[in-house]
Amino acid sequence: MDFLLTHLVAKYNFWLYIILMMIGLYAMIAKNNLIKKLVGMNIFQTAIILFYVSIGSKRGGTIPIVEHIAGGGEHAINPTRYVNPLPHVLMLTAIVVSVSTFGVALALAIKIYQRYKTLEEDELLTRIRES
Amino acid sequence: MIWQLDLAILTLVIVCAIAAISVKDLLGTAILFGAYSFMMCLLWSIMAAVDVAFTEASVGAGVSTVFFVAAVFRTTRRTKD
Amino acid sequence: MKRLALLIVILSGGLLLYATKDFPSWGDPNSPASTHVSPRYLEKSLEETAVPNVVTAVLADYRGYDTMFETTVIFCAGVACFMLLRKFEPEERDLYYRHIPTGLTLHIKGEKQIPSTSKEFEKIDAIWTPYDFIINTVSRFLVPFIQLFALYVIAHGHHSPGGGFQGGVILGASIIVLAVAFNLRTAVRRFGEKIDGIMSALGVFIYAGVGAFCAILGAEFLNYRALAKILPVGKVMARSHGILAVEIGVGIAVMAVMICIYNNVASEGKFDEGL
Amino acid sequence: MTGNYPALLVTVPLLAAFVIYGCSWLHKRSCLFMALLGLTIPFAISVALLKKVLINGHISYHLGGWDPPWGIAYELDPINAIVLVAVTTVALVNLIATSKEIETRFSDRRGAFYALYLLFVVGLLGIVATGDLFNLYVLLEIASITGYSLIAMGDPARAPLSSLNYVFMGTIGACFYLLGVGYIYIMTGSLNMADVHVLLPPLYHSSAIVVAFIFCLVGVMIKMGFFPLHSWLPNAYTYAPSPATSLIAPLMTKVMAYVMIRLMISVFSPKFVFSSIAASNAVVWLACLAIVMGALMALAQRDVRRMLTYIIVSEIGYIVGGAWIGNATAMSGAVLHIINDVLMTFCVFLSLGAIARSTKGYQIENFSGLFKKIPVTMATFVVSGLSIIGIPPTCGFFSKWYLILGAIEGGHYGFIVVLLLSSLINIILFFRIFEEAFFVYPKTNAVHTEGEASIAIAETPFVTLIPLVLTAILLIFTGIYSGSLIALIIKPVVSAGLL
Repeated sequence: MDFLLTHLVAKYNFWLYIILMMIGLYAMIAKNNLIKKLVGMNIFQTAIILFYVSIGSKRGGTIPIVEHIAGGGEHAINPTRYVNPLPHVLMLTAIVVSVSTFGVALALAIKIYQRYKTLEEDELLTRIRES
Repeated sequence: MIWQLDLAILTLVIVCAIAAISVKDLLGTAILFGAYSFMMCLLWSIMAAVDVAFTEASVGAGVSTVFFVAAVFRTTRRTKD
Repeated sequence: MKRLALLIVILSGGLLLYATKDFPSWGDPNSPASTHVSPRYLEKSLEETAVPNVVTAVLADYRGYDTMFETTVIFCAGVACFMLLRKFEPEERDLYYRHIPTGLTLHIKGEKQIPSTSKEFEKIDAIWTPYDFIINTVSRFLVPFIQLFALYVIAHGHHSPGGGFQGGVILGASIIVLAVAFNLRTAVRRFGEKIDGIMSALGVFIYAGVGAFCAILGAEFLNYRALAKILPVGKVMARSHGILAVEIGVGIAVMAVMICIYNNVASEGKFDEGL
Repeated sequence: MTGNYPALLVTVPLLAAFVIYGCSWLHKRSCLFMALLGLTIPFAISVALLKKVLINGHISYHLGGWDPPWGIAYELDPINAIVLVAVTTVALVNLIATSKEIETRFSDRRGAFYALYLLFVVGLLGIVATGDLFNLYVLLEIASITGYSLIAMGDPARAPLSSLNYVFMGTIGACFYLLGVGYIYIMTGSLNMADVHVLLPPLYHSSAIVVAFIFCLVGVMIKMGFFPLHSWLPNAYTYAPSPATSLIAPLMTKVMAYVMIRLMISVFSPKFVFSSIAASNAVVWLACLAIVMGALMALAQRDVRRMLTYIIVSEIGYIVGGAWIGNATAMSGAVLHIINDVLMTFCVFLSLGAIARSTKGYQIENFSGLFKKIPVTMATFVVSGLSIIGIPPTCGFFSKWYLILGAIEGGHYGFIVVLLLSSLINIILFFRIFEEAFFVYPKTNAVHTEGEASIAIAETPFVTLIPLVLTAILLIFTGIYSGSLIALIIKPVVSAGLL
């Protein structure tokens, strides 16, 4: 029972990111409000980050900070004891990229609002057509 | 890893994500999105990705939420969907 | 649109689920991702870079080139926000002042302005809520501690989670706290726009400059080992010091950019009143 | 120092961008000079690298002194060396030609503009040179974020919304690419292109790798504006400020097309792409559709700039089609077309930007009588137009020629028909404008109000005109020497990859 549940949770983890990504993608395409689309975009990006972090995890692995062991050499460090650090590094970059895109997109949204006083896509399109 | 906790957080992440895109008030979206980021951060610290979790806590749940609130303050809270 | 969205979502979701079946099982220590490239980082990073936090070692050394561009992305965002939003021409609008001794609020229409030298009046935001004593005091009290913690995070990134990004964001947040608790003008007075712009460029310049300096010293770009020629340390410790130098650069850049984005977004680029 | 050229190529403009932005707060007038310097040096380096690659063959540069699967490496072969030369040339010439407009239009934020301009170039150079899948993503984001903000500085009514749409589409594209890379990583454990290329063959039957390839490809195709995914492109390029359009429109889409070819050849292998995935026919037909739809939509436009953006969509169709036909001739044609298309799209957008100085708008009617007013500028526009149509001495003809040869070899007769058809449509498109500019005179009431002044020659200033004429001459030269370009540079690499 316990094994089944842990296994289920583990599988759940890999599928979760697909669900989250699809929520984000759906929001990006179907939502009408530009800020909502932005939130969708962020959820989409975070889902990918979750996927990468899941790649890095190891059963029974601890955080990737190597302990100082007196006189340590390569014999002292057993890589299976630590989780894979590479996806973490990549995802630090991805988080920073996502916040940068978010900042630029917010600036654009403010610029649009200053001119058209709305953030709804359909209203924006009608106002553009009118002008 | 405590699986009950893991499961609870995983569920909360999805709930927060759906709530963030469906609530009809952008300020609410901002806060829910912050909560979503924070849940994500917890999830990553469970997976032993401490650096990623730290970054997400400071960037995703912290500064982005502030930017978001500032942008909502400068535009509008109302949304049709 | 909703139907189309649902179709795309189901299609790509299905594709992703289909691909998941060939994945190594979750958390498998023998998966290719855990056995091909990453073990070397875990085994050798302490030996080669003298940094116990493997993530920092990989971030700033093995894949330091990525991180340089990551900092550049942040810098781009700051420059982009500045360029898109910043308005230099003051717009004509109503001004609000508070007479400090009496607490009266003045609403001035048109171009007239109270001379900035006057000590009795204080400019306030259009949507002004009276200062909250508790918020003000607590934030004023907290800011130095936040900054101290940020510096710790940057400096201690070699040994514990953290590093330039997190520290930089926290440093930036300390100024943003001021802007939120008091007003934007106070924060801008403490940390001016010009300094902010120069620091954001300076931070990334430190990173890329350290890399270029290594190239000048005759090694590859970003090969901190070359720094041993000018630092009184061995080649391994030179890497550690190189990592510290770039982390400091990252911290400065990220702090400046976070403040720049906040100021521009919160004041629509006018830098007069914020959140 | 010469050993460090691959890194310096990217980092010189990078450092220059930081210095420019820092200095713009202190001394505004020095920005232009530094920007020119920051692009001239990489131009010289890229030429030197091309020479070196042609003499010594493949160059691999290990950044930070770490060996490839662990560190990041730059891989230079003749093809990407020549794409690098094309990118630096276009960036430098465009900066010289449009510097005047930038200085007047963005006078209070020129430091920021130049910084973003240089960072965009940095992004593209890095994308072309890098040998690491994740590094490519980061550089792609640099090029995209700078691209979004440069585009948003255009027409204040439309540009921000177009740019935001580009942000959404571009982010989906970049994320799909990232996801694909993640799938490759989970299956192979490596991010280095050469390493992945070695590790992949045993996994070709795995569904995860197929899905990874599809996601990478779709992501890159969104970024290059391939037909069903092009919706962001026309608006973004139409409303951008003209110095940015003539930088972004020629480079971004073509560099992404190069990335696609690189993914097909040096990450996955042609064997996998053309045999394991039985989709190459479908993609070629999709490319045919892209060509036709691009040409037809261009035909429907009255706005010349918008028309040209649809022509870009159609040109991307050529490249994708050529790459997916799957033989060395067509692939060489596609690579040659990337370079030619960079040059001719650049020339056409640059001359359009110069023309727009003398006209009030971009409608075809605005072009009436322009040959009399600005003969040299219009001549360059005609040369680039002829090149896009594919008239022999210009370079556009030769890449189409190779594409047709490749299509005959591969038996894709539909592609040939479509190619000829779109050339015919291009003839209509451009001769519509030429006719207006050559034979039609400005309406009489306009002449009455403005008198003789409107007929007087008001040629473009020399600082714009000379680069423009040089580009037009370059178009013809590339055309004349395209035989040796193929034989010396492209064919050896492509056939080595395809066999």
